[in-house]
Amino acid sequence: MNSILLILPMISVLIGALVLMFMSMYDTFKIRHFITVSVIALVIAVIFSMGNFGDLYSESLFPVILGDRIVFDSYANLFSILLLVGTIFIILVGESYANKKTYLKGEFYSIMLFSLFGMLLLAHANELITAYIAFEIASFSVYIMVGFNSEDGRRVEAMFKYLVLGSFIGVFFLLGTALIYGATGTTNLTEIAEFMQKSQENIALLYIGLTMILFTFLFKIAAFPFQSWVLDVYRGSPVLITAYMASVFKIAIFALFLRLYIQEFSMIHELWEPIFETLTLLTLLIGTWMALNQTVIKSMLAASSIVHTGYLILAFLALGEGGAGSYAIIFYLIAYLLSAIGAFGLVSHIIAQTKVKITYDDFKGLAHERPYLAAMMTIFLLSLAGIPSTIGFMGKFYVFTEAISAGYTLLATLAILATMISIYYYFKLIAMMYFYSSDKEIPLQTFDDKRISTYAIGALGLLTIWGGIGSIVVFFVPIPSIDEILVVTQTAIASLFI
Amino acid sequence: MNTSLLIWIILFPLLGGLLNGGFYLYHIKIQKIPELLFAIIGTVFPLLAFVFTLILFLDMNEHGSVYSQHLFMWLDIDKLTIPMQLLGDNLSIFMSLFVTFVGTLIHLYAVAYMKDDEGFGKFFAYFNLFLASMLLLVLADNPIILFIGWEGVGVCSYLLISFYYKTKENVVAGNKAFLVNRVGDLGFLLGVITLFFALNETGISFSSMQENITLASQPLLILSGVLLFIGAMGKSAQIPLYTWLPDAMLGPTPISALIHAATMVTAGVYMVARFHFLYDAIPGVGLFIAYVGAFSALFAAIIATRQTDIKKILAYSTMSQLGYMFIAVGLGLYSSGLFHVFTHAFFKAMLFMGAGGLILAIHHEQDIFELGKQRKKLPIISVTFLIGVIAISGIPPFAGFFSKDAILTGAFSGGHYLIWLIGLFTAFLTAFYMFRLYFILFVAPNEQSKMETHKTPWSIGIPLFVLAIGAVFAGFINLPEVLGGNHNVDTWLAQLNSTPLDLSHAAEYVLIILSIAVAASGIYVAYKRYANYDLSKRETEEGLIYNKFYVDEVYNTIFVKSAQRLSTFFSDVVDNKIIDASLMGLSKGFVAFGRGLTFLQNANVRYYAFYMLIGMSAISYYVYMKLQGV
Amino acid sequence: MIDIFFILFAILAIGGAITMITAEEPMYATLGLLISILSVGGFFALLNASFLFMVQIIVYAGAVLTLFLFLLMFLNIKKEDLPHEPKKYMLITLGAVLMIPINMLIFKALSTLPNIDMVLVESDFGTIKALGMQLYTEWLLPFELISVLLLVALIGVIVLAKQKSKKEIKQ
Amino acid sequence: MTTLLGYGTIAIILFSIGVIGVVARRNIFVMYMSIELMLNAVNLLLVVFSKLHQDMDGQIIAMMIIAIAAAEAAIFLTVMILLFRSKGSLDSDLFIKLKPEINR
Amino acid sequence: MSADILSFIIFLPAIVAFILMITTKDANTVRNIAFVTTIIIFGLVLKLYLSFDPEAGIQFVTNNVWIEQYGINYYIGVDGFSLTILMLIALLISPAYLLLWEGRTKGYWINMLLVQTGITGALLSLDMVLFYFFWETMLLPIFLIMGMFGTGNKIFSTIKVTVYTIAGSLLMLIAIMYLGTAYYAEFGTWSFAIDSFTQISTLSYDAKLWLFLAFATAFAIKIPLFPFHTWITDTYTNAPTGAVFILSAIMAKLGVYAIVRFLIPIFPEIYSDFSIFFVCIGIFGLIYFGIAALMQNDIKRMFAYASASHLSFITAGVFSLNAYGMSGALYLIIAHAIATGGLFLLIGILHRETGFKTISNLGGIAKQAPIFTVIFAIFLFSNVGLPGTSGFTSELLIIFGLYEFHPVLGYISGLTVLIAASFMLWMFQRAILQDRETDNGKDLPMRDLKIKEILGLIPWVVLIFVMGLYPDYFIDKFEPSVLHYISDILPSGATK
Repeated sequence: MNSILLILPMISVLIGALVLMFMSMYDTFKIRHFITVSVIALVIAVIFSMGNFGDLYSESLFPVILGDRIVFDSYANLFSILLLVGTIFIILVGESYANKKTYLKGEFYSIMLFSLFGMLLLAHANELITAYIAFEIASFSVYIMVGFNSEDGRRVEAMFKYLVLGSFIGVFFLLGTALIYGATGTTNLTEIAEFMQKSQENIALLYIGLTMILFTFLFKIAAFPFQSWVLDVYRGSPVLITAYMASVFKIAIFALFLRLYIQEFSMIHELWEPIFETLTLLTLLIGTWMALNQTVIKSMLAASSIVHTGYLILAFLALGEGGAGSYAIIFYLIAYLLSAIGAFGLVSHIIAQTKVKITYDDFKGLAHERPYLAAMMTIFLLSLAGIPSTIGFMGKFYVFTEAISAGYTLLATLAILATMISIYYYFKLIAMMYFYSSDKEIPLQTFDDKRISTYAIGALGLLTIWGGIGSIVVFFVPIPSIDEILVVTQTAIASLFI
Repeated sequence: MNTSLLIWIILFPLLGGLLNGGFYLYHIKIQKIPELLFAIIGTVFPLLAFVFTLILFLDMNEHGSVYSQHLFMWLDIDKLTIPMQLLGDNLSIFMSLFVTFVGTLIHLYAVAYMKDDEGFGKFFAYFNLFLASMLLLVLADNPIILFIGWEGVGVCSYLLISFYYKTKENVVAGNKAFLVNRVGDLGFLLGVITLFFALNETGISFSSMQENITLASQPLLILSGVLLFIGAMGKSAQIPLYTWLPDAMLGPTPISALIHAATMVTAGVYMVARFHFLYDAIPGVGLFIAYVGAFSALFAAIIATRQTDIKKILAYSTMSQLGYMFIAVGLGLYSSGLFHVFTHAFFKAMLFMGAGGLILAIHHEQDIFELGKQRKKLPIISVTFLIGVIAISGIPPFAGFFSKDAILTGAFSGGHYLIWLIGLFTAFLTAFYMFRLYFILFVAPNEQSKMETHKTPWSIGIPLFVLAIGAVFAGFINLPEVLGGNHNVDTWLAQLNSTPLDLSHAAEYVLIILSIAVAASGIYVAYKRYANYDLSKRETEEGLIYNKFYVDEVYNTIFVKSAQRLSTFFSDVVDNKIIDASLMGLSKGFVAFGRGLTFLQNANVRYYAFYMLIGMSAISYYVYMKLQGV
Repeated sequence: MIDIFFILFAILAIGGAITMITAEEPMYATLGLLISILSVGGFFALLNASFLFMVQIIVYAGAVLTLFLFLLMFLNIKKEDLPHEPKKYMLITLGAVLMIPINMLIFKALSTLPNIDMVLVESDFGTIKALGMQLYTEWLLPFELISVLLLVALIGVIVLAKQKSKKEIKQ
Repeated sequence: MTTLLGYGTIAIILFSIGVIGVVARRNIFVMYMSIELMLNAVNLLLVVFSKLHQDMDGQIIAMMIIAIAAAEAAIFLTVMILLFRSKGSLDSDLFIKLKPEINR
Repeated sequence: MSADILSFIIFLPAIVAFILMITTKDANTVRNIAFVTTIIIFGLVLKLYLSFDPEAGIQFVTNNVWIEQYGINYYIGVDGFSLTILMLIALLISPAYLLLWEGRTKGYWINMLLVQTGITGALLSLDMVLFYFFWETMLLPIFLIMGMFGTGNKIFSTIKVTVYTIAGSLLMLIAIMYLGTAYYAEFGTWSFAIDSFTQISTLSYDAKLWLFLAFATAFAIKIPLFPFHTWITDTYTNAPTGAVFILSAIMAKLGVYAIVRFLIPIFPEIYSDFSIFFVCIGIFGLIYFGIAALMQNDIKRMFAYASASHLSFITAGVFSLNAYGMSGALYLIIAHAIATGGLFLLIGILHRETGFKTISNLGGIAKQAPIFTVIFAIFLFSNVGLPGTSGFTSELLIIFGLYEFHPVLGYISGLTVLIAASFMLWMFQRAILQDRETDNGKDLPMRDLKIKEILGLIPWVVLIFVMGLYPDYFIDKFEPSVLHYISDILPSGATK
């Protein structure tokens, strides 16, 4: 295996970021140039990643230079592809938004690629400090992107909140790292795992350190009681960034934590199980309660992302020895990635053209004005709600099946109840789009829907449906089965144990 | 003889009904069709049915055979095998003979009566269907097929009663008839089912049931017997399910005649006779039936004495006569009961037709006092009416006398003296109210109206004439031995094992004379009271009897009103206020609680950090406790 | 000797920290933090981390905190603009109570380690050379990544600030 | 006294004070400085462990944390300037524009 | 015949719908093509029906891998039960297209086509996940139709019914997943096929009971049974005719079908142990809904209760543990679907023409629209259970079944004869027959049925009588399946 190939995706993203940075110095470049360049960089990265897609491998490249700080394995490869594809979609879907919001100038894409670089690193990280730095690269970029339009008080406020809380909780990560270092004398994940296997000495210290790291994780995925920032920050950010945070960033966080958890699973699971159980329950509850009462779509989607966090924690519970159930999480993440980018991106597409704050009422009559967008939104909402024939259902199905299989029947039932309630707030939006006539005073504008964003949204919609239907219609149209995803996932998990 | 004739007896009227219905729809939707076509279709098909029945009857009379025609398997599940099979034995041929005969006549009558009615074709369609259903009922081989006819008769009567559907009362009466009948149907159905399972699911045809009747336990038999009788109560208007019958008079007169005289109401009697093997096994229930019949007879007769609507009086008299029939079948005197059915068909049909002619002549007036006032010269009708009245009052040698006397004698000979007494008293009342009717309509002095002659159409005249002959002479068919007769009907219906008479001839003579005397005294009282009645002075319209003992009102309160109240309670209180409100309240409460929680989301970053700290603190505490042992 | 320094630094560090969280004026708070940071630097020195001690003094106390002070002066916050915080001490108490379990936990964690005496020893442990050797071999990647991080922060600050300047021009 | 636990205690206390500062103070500036204090506490801990293990890694990590803190400071200070410009104050209770709109 | 004919039947509407969605905008074209599609499906189903061998169990099986990881297969097939209902669906849907006047936009017809795919798919699925997949999918088009074309407080009721039914089906989903994991735990491979679930032997009685209840709740909401019925009144009142038609005539029946298809084979002991409970609920519902229907002023609301009443009765029949009751229930499913479906379509026309759907405002219809009235009456009497119509045969069988189950319950269930008749006829009298009592008896603007509408209804009218007069032919198609259930699957002794 060509070891250069493995590192190329990250390099190309970084180069892309730098190129964009330099481009932003010149005013002659328009937004579309930035979009083109960033997409090209990302596509190149995807192509490089695809070279090893599906293979089972785990390599530590250039040990002298990289010092085993990052590891290249199928697992990282899978997550890299997810992150890259997710970002490509974000950029493409946000095309019309970026064109309208002139403040999203060149540096924006540079920073986005920097953050993506950080996230890719996070997926590859095999060491806590490297992970933390990668984590901070990604976070800082996101902070900046949130507050990119510093003239808008709400953006700055959102950025500030995210920054304060993020830094605050970040220190706990460092504290945890310090404690782990104190216990084991190393911060390398593989070595920590080995340490755990062979020695019972200082094990409590290690546990405590990991628990501190858990806090950060819980904060980033917005589990109860670390969820409060989500509503404010998601709402205060440009909707494109909201999509980015909700989907891509979340995956990156999971990439790291899942690696950590699967490797350390056998020891720490017993300790954390009650924590996860309680948090699942409370996260689901609080998310549901919040989502039920929102009037702004972005807030509703934000609150519902808390509910989805609840399902993911449930999936964590059901992980099982050796990460047997981890494909449920990964599949769910993919499902959520597609649906969330779709939903947020679509909102961004609409915001770009109507300049409204997008409450439920603003969606009234969308189906009559722009049936295509309404249909796509419906698909994404159905996927989020977990209605069959969308990928969201499959994701939920795997998560709940694994949960039941692992013996958490009651929790799974409660999660299903949350799903049931979620039907209400998702379907309310569908109802708004389809069942009301538009009450806007403005005469019906003719929108230009023949543009990149809409095609990207369409592609997302197709993927969402394909993920839900899979090979069920295989005898009519030969398309790859969604089983492939599960196989790849299993390979990825297996590569952690090489 | 080809047994496939049986089905044609049913098919002819059915075909007539369908043709008429189709033509009628064509008539109203696309193009007008002359009434003649409907009239021809409507009368010819019943006539054909009658002819076929007659052929069968004659054949049967000659060879003494029993016909059975298996058409197709209607239903076959597990042990329940219900063939669509027709049975032409003595009983059913006897019934169908006079059903088709009287039916044909009534059809003929209706041609004139319904003339120029916009629903002419529809009427004949319903009518033929009715006849078809009735014949299916009569010819059925098993109770389920019988039930198809039974209900078909019910629905046709519903359609006919609410024939003039635009006025509310008619439809309400139709509904009432249907629903009260349905109560009976329920009983019938449950009775059949009980019997079927009581006989260990051995079979459902009448013949197999008769064979296996010994398999069943007595309580189940009694239960099914009673339930079946409830069916008969509904159809034959016995206490307590009689209320529909008087209201049913709102339909066109031929309907009343057909429904009430010859066919539908006698279905109950026929059915009990059909199940004679069952009732033979449970004599107690038979006695119960007899008492119900007796009281119904008395009750209806009492009410009839004070009614003013001509058709209602006839309706109550029908109910009363049906009471007699049930006395007969209840006491095991099946052939006498059926004989009474037979004679009653003639004179009651005739009375109804006469009343119809009268009503038609005097512009749809039904109040007897008004009719008396506006009297016209109607020679045919007045004569036939008189014949009918005499016949029903039980004056020999008219038909009613023989059949009624056979029943009373039978009751006396069986030792059921109370029933006998009631029957006798009812006979007195019958004579009284029928002659009251007659006197008021035709005899009482009438000053206002000029007596102009009203021409009676031939198609009304012929049936009346034919029926009048029947009313006069039909009784001789089953002349009792004591009067030198030879029990033709009893012999024909020997399969029913009627209870034989056990009386000396002397006693019979005494009874005959007694009943004649009672009828005569009834006539005398009526004569004294009404022969010179002042028509301008109406009888008082108050009192328990005039208001039919307030039974309708009581039923209305107990069943209808309470059901309505219960309905409102269910849908408004239980559904809306309890179930739905609790569910919606629960969900609203859930949402509201979440809304209350949004105060936590106060957008103040310090608080957010604080929540996080609380969470971390709690988790740390938990981890601390958990790690105590490590 | 070391004990004395230790106690001194401890008092200064904690005292500075307490000053920081209780002081009304940001200036005093910054000074409190400065003292605290310097004392931590002192601890570094006591723990043989001589290079880190230098970094702490120069970078942290010297550069970062000077930046803070500069900022404070730049903003020129007046006394009446300062947030009025009547419940400050109550909240501090509450926070302290909530910290108890976390502290207990960390303390418990520490107590599992061998409680060795951290005496000052003369060796090349913590010197620039030793540190540099490791930093540029084993820790090269994180070290380079920090440059990316700083770059991002740099771009960010420029972007955020540039916008503001444009606004000023408009005015 | 200069044992591991001694240093540890100091670190814990500093860390706690930092946390309390974030939670209890309304002044954004102080909040930020509390975070810095927390970082310092972690650094102290790391250096102690470094000494414990006789391993330079701890110190290197601490150094990196200082660098990260510097980067953080840059952004933080910018944000503070932006915040101060919008409201003329650094009271965190003033920045509550993003309170969710609730359907009442 | 190709084994994939079932797949073709399932997916043809969806494919046509998607093609129509992107090709044309003209509502009439869409409607015509949709109609032709349903006719084609009807033809295929008819062919299937005639070539079906009742004795041979499940036929025309397609079993493809869908999600290998979890052993979820695209597993469809047809037996006597499903074939009968498949025939029913095919028969109901095409004529309904002739009578649904609401579809003035293309979305309506596309959704109707999608519903058909969902319904047929759910009907033919032999894999639980696949079943769930279709079971939920079929709700969405209905959701859209109801919300877009409904009247009154349509949005509230639409969301209410959606949340209600999805709540039920999610409980079922949990149960399905639980069974799947139980199978996995026992056999080491994943499978969600029904025949796999029947082999599970490790579940405790309590666990089975809970699972049974989860399933039963899902189906009970769909049917609906007391006390899960409160959605129907709002829904039926506000929903457009097409949605009500589908909901009442088909979807509710699928609930009953699902009980037979899934609950009996998977939980035979629970089914027989708790049948008394369900029979009681069914009979209670029969009476309760029947009485509640009596005083409804809104005609659709009344039919909502009427429908619930009948369906409760059907449920009672299904749980009667014997061939009579089960066959009767299945037969009543068909009979009731045709009669109620027809009635709802007619009421839809009535509502559109007159603008009223409250009984007190209606009246005098009969004289203006005689053919309408005749057909209405036929459906009505079939619903009432008049002998000679399909309704009677089935009610008779159910009463037989319930009597065998328990005589007292059999007697009580007989009340159906009375209850349905009372409110139906009263409604018929006030709304259709007698002259209006409001507005000084002024006539309502009511037209009679058009030729194409009559053509649409004629097959049903004929079928009502054919099924009433010659039921044995139809029953023979599914009787072997019923007997298979009764004698092979249920534990011996359950049937006394």
